[in-house]
Amino acid sequence: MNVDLSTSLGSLQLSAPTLTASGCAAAGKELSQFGDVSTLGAVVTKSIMLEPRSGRATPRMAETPSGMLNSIGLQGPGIESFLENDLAWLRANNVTTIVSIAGNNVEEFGELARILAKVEGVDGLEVNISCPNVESRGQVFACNPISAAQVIETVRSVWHSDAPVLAKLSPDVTDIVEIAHSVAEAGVDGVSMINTLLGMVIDVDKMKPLLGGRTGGLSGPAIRPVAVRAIYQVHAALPHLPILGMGGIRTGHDALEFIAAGASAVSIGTVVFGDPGAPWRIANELGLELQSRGYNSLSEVIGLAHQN
Amino acid sequence: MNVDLSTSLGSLQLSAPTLTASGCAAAGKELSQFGDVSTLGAVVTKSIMLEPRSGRATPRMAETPSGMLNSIGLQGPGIESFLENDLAWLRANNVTTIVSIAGNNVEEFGELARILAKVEGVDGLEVNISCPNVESRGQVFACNPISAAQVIETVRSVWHSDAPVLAKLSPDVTDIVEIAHSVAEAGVDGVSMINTLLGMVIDVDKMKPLLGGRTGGLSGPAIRPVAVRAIYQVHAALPHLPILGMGGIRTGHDALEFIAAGASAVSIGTVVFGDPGAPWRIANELGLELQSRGYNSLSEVIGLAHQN
Amino acid sequence: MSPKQMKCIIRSITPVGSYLHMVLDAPEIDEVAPGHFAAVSVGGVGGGMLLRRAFSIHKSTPGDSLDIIFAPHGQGTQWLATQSAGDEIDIIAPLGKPFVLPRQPIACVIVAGGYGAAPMELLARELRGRGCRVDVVLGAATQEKLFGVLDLKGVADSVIVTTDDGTSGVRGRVTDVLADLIQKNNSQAVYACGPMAMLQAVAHVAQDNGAFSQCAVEESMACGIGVCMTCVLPVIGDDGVTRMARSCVDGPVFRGDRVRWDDVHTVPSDAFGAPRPGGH
Amino acid sequence: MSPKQMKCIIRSITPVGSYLHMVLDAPEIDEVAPGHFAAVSVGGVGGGMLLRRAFSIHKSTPGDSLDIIFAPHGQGTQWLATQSAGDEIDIIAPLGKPFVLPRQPIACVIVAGGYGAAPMELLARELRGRGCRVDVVLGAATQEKLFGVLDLKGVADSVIVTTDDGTSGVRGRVTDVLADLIQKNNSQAVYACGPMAMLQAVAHVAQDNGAFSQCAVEESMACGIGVCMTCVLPVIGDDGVTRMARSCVDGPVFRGDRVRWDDVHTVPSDAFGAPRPGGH
Ligand SMILES: Cc1cc2nc3c(=O)[nH]c(=O)nc-3n(C[C@H](O)[C@H](O)[C@H](O)COP(=O)(O)OP(=O)(O)OC[C@H]3O[C@@H](n4cnc5c(N)ncnc54)[C@H](O)[C@@H]3O)c2cc1C
Ligand SMILES: Cc1cc2nc3c(=O)[nH]c(=O)nc-3n(C[C@H](O)[C@H](O)[C@H](O)COP(=O)(O)OP(=O)(O)OC[C@H]3O[C@@H](n4cnc5c(N)ncnc54)[C@H](O)[C@@H]3O)c2cc1C
Ligand SMILES: Cc1cc2nc3c(=O)[nH]c(=O)nc-3n(C[C@H](O)[C@H](O)[C@H](O)COP(=O)(O)O)c2cc1C
Ligand SMILES: Cc1cc2nc3c(=O)[nH]c(=O)nc-3n(C[C@H](O)[C@H](O)[C@H](O)COP(=O)(O)O)c2cc1C
Ligand code: FES
Ligand code: FES
Repeated sequence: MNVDLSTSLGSLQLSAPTLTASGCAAAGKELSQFGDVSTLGAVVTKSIMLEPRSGRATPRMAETPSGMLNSIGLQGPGIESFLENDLAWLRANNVTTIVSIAGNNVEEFGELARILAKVEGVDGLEVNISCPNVESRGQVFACNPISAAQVIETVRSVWHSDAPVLAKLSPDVTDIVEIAHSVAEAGVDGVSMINTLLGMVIDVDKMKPLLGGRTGGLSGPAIRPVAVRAIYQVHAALPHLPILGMGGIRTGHDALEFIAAGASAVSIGTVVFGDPGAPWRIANELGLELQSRGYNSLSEVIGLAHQN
Repeated sequence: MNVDLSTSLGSLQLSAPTLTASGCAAAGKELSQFGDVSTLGAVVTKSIMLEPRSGRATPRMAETPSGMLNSIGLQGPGIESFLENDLAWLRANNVTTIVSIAGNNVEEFGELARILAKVEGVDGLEVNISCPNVESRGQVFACNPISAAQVIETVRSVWHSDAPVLAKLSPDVTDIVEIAHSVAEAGVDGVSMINTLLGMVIDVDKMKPLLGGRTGGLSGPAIRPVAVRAIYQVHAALPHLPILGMGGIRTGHDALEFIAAGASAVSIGTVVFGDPGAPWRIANELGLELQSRGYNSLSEVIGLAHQN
Repeated sequence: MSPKQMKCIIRSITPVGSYLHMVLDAPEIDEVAPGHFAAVSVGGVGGGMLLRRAFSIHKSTPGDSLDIIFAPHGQGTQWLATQSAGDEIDIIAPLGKPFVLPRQPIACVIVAGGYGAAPMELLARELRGRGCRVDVVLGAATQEKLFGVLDLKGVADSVIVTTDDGTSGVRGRVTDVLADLIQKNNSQAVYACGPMAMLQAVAHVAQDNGAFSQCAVEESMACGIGVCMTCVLPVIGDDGVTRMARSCVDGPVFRGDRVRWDDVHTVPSDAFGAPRPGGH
Repeated sequence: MSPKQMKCIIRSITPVGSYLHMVLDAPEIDEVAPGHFAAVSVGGVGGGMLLRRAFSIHKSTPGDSLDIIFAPHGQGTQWLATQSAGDEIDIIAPLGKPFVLPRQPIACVIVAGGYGAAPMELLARELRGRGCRVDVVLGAATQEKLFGVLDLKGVADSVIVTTDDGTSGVRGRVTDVLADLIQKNNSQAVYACGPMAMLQAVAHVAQDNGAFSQCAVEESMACGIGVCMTCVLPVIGDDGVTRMARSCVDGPVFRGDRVRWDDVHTVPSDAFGAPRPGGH
């Protein structure tokens, strides 16, 4: 294939256009049984918090038509163990790494960024603001332009690194462009979108919500049209803001839709569960899709659907 | 079957629990080739506007994973022709009829309600506030608690009938409970939810949005978990507000999820396109689902998932 | 007759050039007219495809069977191509408004592109049964994409084949030979089915040569039964007013001189209910 | 060995009582140990089901084949039941941590409920190969839901059958006969696979009778490969700390005395990282 698939997210050059989506590839190690993760655009790690975290009660998942719900509740080992084990493994294996962070309040985000700013091997930061703010009656940071901006300003103020800071946006808002504007002004280098949609399945035998956490996040191809729309809207409003696109990408054809809508690179999430080789397969398919349409590079297609 | 499937939406008694969803059964006539529409809970007609309306350019639809996008743009004959032809046919065939109305501004909703208040055969009004307000830069009424309430207050002020007024809510909001509160205070007898989610598909050959209207509404089983969640949230906050539930219902099992989450009755939309007999089949399946779990009536199950 | 939803067992599925010919057991089917279509469910249990696929009815025997011809193309038709004899599929048929047949035994031309020939043998038989002269033009991009040549030769008075690449018959388009044919036989009606661009060209040639035309259009359909309004195109009514007509129930067959071909995929500004300057 | 994603042709699919026995051509498969599982894609092209279904590997011959036993249950397994010999399915195998085998030739009991017996013939052979005595208890709700009785009789030193309704063997539960068996043979290890409630009871009986137990649990899994964290349950580690362990990679086989059976489906308040009063 003679199509140039390299791309970038702000200052971060990516040799390949497909990344893993946060929470859908842990920290890369398990996935390395199915492919060389150092050849991916990057591994975006599961959102890490300051403290170890047990997550929510099970069941934590429900399959839904062309999608699934999850309510993991950010189970993770905490930042210390993450640095010692996960990040160390990623570095040792030369994996381009974007670390996803999540906090219960603005300060925790700042603290995580401060810690990560000091260590090697962090090629980018994805700030998962699609989690509840315990200090604001559990309202999700990403659902409010002010708290979203506060998180980003705080992270930015301690982030003395060239590695880009991305804000991960939630689609569960009346106006996603407003949120994108707000985090752009607060200084992000790009946005990741979309996170899951809030959903629920009822267990009609037990007559209660099926998931231990009651509600869960809807992901997978079911939500793809929502993701494409959100990316298209944000790219139209902020054409210079790099976008890492995600939401139900299953094939190179899907990935091309995201790129054409304005994403500079894509993350593969839920589809990995059914097809662990998907991040590599999709990059390859994307190359073929571009080639068959006569394009020489991925970069010339970014946002192209806005011109017609 | 000895399960009582009758139900109600405010003052309107329904002999069957399944209705058609607005825009998915025109005004009932075409569907009557596949079943007796007078045996359905009701036919909810395609949203009608004051004037005839051509709708949007084609393509108007795209199939998506377990769903579809549509951008019909409310094509319709206008209220006058609707009364003469569609409503007349529905009356002549003894069909319980909920008329869905849409306006470009608050006054048009009021005008439509005024006209419909005077005619016979309108058993309920569904106010489709999920359409753009031309006087507010195209913002959708249902995305703003104030304009949503204005529409409802205006309709209510001219609606001198016992037939219930339902507000049709959009899921594309940060907080659907806030909107439900707002329309409840403005005097609705119930809410219909959910309308479609805003989505987009890109035609990567033509490198532009596939739909003539660029964006479209996402419907079908793909969005079912979002609908169940929205209904659960609104029923939790406003347990006495009747809910007409819809969003991807394909089977009696799905319908039971909606009822358990808090819906008093359900509308069948997109699934009708693939299976025109679905509204009848689903009512039947719902009866069997209830029976097999030992329930005697649908009414005892409404909102039951909130008790556990 | 009104359409029925039926579960049908596949009797056979056989390749014919680039196409597949599927014969279905359809004990519930009534009389079918040429131009009627069938809507087929695809994807099976738990499948992610909600919408039916539309196919012209190729043949049908009341109370017995129904045939379609299809091209494996996107996801749904590819799935259909994996089905085998003995498998069950769900169809709705017959749907749509068929070709309007002449009352008089006039000379007719049938023009079809690719699988657009699927309904044409049935049509040719009907026309011949009414004493009409029937000349046929079948076109395709290449030989394998031709359909029905032999069958139509068995029914029609003449059959001309055109292919874009010259692999069969005359190199060129169906419209390259149509005007001559109409002139030569003094044909009064042209029946056409195929891609929209072909139909547009055929309708013009017919009109320019004083013939009446009936065109079976192909628009994306979500429901196929008239309830969703996705399948519309601008068609001029008897009253001279352009309306966005549903191709599934008002068509798929329209008078060629009534479809506003240049405006397909748009809403002409003079259409009934079109947006007015300054909003509706 | 590490898991591989493979396309496998179905060699045969045969009903066995309430179950289906599927044999797959698996030329790429390496050595499999008892307790390993396979994750199978369901629904086919354009299907609406994204997640694989997990099944214990019943048998396997390296470089040749792999067998699973499954119950048509929900949407995915029902689809799987419609597949036929010659069809291709996509699997990932072998997955998970298998049963830990004893170094000494001790007396062991194998306990299985329903399709939980699927991996047990392989296990019994391994244990016998190490010189262990192997007694088996197979239980099910009713006769048709028993699996593997004859095969295990061919390998084990004894087989006791229990059914809830008494249609085969002893009426009752597997645990009704387990304590006696352990006592009688001085069994030192109990290997179990079946519903969670059965595993819990078996683990307790084993512990009460001084035996070590290895239980293969069954939790809802989204990925099966350790990346999603959906399949967790509270398990006590060597350090005495309870963690929400992934049953797909840390299990599915766990020591019976380490699983906090009463707390399955919850996050115990003393678990590592559990919410603290006043938030995290
Ligand atoms: C009245 C009518 C008669 C037809 N007769 C035939 C025939 O005899 N033989 C044949 O091979 N094809 C015929 N077609 C076209 C056939 O319906 C499409 O090729 C088919 O729907 C494409 O489905 P897919 O699964 O391959 O594509 P997908 O891309 O998976 O389709 C996605 C959606 O778009 C719709 N769609 C896509 N392309 C078309 C199209 N060209 N026309 C209408 N809908 C489309 C599909 O129905 C589906 O809902 C006919 C279409 C119409 C409207
Ligand atoms: C390690 C392991 C080994 C297993 N071995 C066997 C076996 O040998 N034979 C057998 O018949 N079954 C076995 N099961 C159970 C089998 O995986 C489920 O019955 C099956 O996933 C249900 O799928 P479905 O399509 O019928 O149900 P659906 O309701 O369509 O499933 C929806 C989703 O929930 C998951 N799910 C539903 N029920 C279960 C369950 N009981 N366990 C795990 N996931 C579930 C499915 O995997 C799927 O992702 C095993 C499960 C695990 C975890
Ligand atoms: C099981 C699971 C866990 C996830 N965990 C996280 C997470 O920790 N942080 C985050 O930002 N997004 C998380 N996500 C969201 C994904 O990164 C992604 O944004 C979303 O699932 C949409 O993409 P997809 O449809 O390709 O999965 C998770 C998604 C799933 C399915
Ligand atoms: C083709 C189409 C047209 C629709 N038209 C309308 C409409 O005119 N008014 C309205 O309130 N909702 C309309 N809807 C939304 C449906 O009534 C319903 O709320 C939504 O599709 C979710 O239900 P479903 O998934 O069962 O289709 C339309 C939906 C579709 C698919
Ligand atoms: S396809 Fe639905 S109206 Fe024609
Ligand atoms: S199933 Fe995904 S981690 Fe176990």
